[in-house]
Amino acid sequence: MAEATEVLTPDSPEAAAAAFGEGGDVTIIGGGTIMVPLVTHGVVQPNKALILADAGLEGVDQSGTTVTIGAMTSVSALSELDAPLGPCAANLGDSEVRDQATVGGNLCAVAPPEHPTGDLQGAFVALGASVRSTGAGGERIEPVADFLADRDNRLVLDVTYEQPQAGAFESLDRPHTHHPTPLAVSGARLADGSIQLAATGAAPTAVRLPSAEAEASDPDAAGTAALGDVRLVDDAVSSAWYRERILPVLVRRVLEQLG
Amino acid sequence: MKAVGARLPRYDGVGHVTGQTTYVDDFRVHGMLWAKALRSPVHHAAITKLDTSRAEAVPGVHAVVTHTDVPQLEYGHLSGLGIPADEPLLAKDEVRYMGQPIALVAAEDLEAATAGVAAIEIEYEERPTLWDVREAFDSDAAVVHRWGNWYPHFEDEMDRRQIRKGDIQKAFEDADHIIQGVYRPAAIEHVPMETQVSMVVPESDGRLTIHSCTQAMYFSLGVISAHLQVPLNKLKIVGGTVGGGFGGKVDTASETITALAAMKAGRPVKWRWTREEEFLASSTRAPWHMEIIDAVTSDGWILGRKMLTLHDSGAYARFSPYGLTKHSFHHTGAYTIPHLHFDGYVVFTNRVPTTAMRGFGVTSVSFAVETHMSRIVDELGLDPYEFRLKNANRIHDTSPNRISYTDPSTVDVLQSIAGATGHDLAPAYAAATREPREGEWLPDHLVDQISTEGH
Amino acid sequence: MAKHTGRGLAAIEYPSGMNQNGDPSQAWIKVKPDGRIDVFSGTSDIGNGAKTIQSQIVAESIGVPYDWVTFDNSNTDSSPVCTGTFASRATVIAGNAVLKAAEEVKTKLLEIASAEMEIGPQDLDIIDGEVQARGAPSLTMDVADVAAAATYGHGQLITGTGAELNAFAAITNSETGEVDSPPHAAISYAACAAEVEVDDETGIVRIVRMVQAYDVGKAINPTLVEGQIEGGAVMGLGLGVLEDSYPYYPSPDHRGSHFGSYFVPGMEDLPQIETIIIENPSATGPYGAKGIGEMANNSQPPAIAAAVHDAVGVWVTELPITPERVLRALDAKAAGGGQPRREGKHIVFDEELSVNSVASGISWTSDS
Amino acid sequence: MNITVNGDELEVRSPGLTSLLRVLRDELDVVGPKAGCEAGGCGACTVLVDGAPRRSCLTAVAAIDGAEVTTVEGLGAADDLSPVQQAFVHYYAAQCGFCTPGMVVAATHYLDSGGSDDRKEIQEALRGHVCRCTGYVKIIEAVAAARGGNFDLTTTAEGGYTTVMTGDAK
Repeated sequence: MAEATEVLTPDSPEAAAAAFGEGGDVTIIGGGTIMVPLVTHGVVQPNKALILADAGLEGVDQSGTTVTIGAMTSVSALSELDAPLGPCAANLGDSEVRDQATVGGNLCAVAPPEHPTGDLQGAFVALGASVRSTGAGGERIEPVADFLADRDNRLVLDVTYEQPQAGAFESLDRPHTHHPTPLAVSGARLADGSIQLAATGAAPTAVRLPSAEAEASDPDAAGTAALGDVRLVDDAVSSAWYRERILPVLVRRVLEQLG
Repeated sequence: MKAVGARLPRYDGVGHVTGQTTYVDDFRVHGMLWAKALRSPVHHAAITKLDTSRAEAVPGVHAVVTHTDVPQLEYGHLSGLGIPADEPLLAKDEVRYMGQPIALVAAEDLEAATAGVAAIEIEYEERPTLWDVREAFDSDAAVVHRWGNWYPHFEDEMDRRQIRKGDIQKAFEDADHIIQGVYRPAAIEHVPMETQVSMVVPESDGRLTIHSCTQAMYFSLGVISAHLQVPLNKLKIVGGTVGGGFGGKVDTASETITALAAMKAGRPVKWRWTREEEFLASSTRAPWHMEIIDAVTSDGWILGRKMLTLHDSGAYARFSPYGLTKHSFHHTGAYTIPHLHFDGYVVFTNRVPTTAMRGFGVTSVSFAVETHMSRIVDELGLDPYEFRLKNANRIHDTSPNRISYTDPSTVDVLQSIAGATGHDLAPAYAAATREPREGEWLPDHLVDQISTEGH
Repeated sequence: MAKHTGRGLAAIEYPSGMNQNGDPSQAWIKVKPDGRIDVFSGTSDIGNGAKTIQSQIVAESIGVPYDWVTFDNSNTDSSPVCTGTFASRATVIAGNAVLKAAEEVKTKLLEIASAEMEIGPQDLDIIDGEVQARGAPSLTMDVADVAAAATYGHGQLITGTGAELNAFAAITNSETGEVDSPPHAAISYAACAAEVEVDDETGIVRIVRMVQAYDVGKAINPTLVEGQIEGGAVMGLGLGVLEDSYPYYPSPDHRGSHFGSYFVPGMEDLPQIETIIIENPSATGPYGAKGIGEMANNSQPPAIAAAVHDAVGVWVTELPITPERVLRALDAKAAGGGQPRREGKHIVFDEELSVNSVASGISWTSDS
Repeated sequence: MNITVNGDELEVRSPGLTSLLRVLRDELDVVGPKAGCEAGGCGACTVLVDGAPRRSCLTAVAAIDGAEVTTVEGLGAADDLSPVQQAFVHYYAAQCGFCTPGMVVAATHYLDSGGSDDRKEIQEALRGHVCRCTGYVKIIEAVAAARGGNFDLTTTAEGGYTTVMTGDAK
């Protein structure tokens, strides 16, 4: 490991934003579950690293129907929340990894070539959540889906969503030790009554399933329609063929739960 | 108190639960270097250039070891049995699988070793590959091994392992049913929790102390001494405490190369494989392809078995010829079958070489035979226990190699399971024993299968 | 859209020791002046419990408490040859080597005791660290005192050596595979009944229960035997439904390189495991023991395959029985396929997998 | 940087992004935690950081400056085993022993935080810890029974679902 790495440990959100500046050359260590192994194995060799452990970015704030989750909130702190986010969080990794992994890290997770990652992304997309981040050009608030499309050099501060009327989460569960979720579907009946669906493991990052949403009143038809919204691939944990078979099932089950 | 039969605690149990048990990676020695390997990034290629001079100049690098440093480059796992070797310790002119070690860099720390690996100049000219063992015999198949695509066996000009017993064509003629199926168990990883690791210390008396996770200290001692061309008393393996093996640590995968680096650097060197290397570059259990054709009677006797086995050895032979022979000896499973015709081939592909793993050679045949048995039961409407009990090995039955069984327990284990799961056996089957066949248990086709010779 | 349960059965056999033998193990033992026993063996303990089992054999054979025995397999300078811990040979082959060494130690201890007690060695035995005269249990001498007498009185070092080697069993006819002698040290037997639950919508197979019986010859330590059987069962479960180094075999694409992408069985995969240990002694192993460490993962995959068929009526004969393979088989069945070709007395399964369909250089049929 | 390891306050000189596992093993010579994968996948390196179980391979040491770290060595000594350590011996929950340091630490935390003897709850709590030897059966039995301690360490427990049939009985 490079002795030269400059390690910063800001002690407030403002200090974190200041230390991050415009990003670029800064590696962010949230819980460490993604970045530390990459540093250990020499895949990433940071010049400057920002450790957010003491930056005061954690916490779940529920005021009225608005839920705001700090970037450094652990995944396990979400597991008691309503669906889809709670069960989605509870489905991730194991209890130790959930204690350590953070919301911000999960939103920034890039799928390695072997399997999907970023389990929470789908739940946030379904919830219509927005991400507040900082970096070049200052603070930005945008829908999660937009953030996922353009998240280089951003420091996540928090995520906000309106409590939905109902939510559901279904994942393909192949029981083994260290769960990457090969495929999962999150759904929410939002405050305005509309239904939003999103899938994890069906494209490089989580994707909305607008075609399925359009058929939401017919869960079977919606399941089939969902296949038009995704880019399924073969990887180490599942074939595209199998994902194609299971995605409609998960969509159907989610819609049945949403009622 | 009696020691044998007692539920005594593990000899090393307290060490395990306190973290005091010392595995190879836990030894500490002053001045130790860390090693990192250059491994092939391609499945099959000629090496057209290999230049380590820039790597040797990387700050912190103390030694770079390649094939030119190995006194005896090729020494086979079965060389002790007089079987020719085929695998270089470090790749020389060619690589035949992705992950094959080409060079080892020993440096002050892993970062410098990794930089050293990156500085090695190497060029490849890729060659065609072979993956499907079934296609290895086709005239247009890529040739992937200097011995051809399948192992020549080096005995009696046989290019395969054969078993012949009785008259298989007569069995097919006499059979009421001829049932054929194909069975293909996968390659799996050993996944010991401790990855491959060794640490070698050059001693002041010229000896090498080799801290090793080998499952087989003396086997490894022989392999290392052969490659290094030194007598056994120049080497001391320190080991015996292994963080899981399952067959994957018989191969002596890291010790010799680490020893060469330690000798060249004149410093202790440790080479610990990452989990990624363990998954991708360490040997696996072999994938197998098996085709069984059984001659059976409507009342559930197996008269004969014709079987083809293709054993996916990967890029080199390692223990595969041994595994195939063992497989052939057990291809009737826990049953006595009079007419046998078995052909088995060790087939080379561009996979990571496969090797021994728990149940070596037999795990595959157990799957094939027993699944086939279940199919016969289903097709003929038989009882799964009774069909097996009928054909079960009995005392004085003979094996495929014509060896008499002295203490078979097929009957006992089946009856126990029937009892434990509440499966009612017909009275004759409930009363069956492993004692020598007689009466209804000795049909005409088994009369000449009884022998008291051997054990 | 339902879950189906099914049961399957398998019975297997497996040899102890290397195939065709020729695999030596050796050991030596020395006795300290207080009667404590030092065993030197080259057998690696890979978790199988070789240190424990061999120590138990020595304690039993000499007649001293287990905690009198120290076991050193730490290096090749002090320990003699052991071919290694594989081929289910650590208990049977290496166990016989330490047994022989221990018997020699006992004989020498009794010779010293005989001189000290003035009783013929044939009339003495060692029980729990004490030399006792047969039929006169009040006439005793502590092994500690015997060892002290040997060291300081008789000027002797009490040692024992043992070597076990079954002669190489040669193939005398490579056409037929005949061998000139038994090609194994012993054979063990086992059976497994597996109960599974198959989800016909996702194809996921869960193993619910495994009942297993093993003939171990003699359980030198029943707890360690259970450990082998339980650990093997879960490894067999992995073979059956989870693990694959080449998920797209024969293609080498998309290999899993870490614990998230290679499916090692985890704690939540664990079914109910019930174990039956049968002791039908072997003629060859120490105290009748047979080796079962390796076979312990051989019976589950076929039992699971049969159980899956029992549950949903399809045969999956490529391992592992992944959800995808189950669904593909169910699809084929629903489309009226997936059945063997029946022609006269021939019933031919899996034609699409056979060399007859895939290759031109080799074929395999019942015709000669 | 400083961390307290098993009661000893120690200075850390490794770079701040060094994993806690490598700091413990390579700098501080605390080798109980094992490098099974160095990627969070196996649990062999789990330690307690301020009382909470953490994969030390996933933890940058600079993120826990000043923390109290407890490794398996800190739970009990050979002559003073903790209840969980005793249970692992008595129930034969360790075979090769390489996963044991992490397993024992995680099980200790599970019980200390009120975990029950329910098999399913134990499986859920420890599911991220890989053991390749035991099939987990005896680990679960050990954790379920561990709370009271005071186990007879001269013998081991009979398996929960075992029948032994001798040759004579057959």
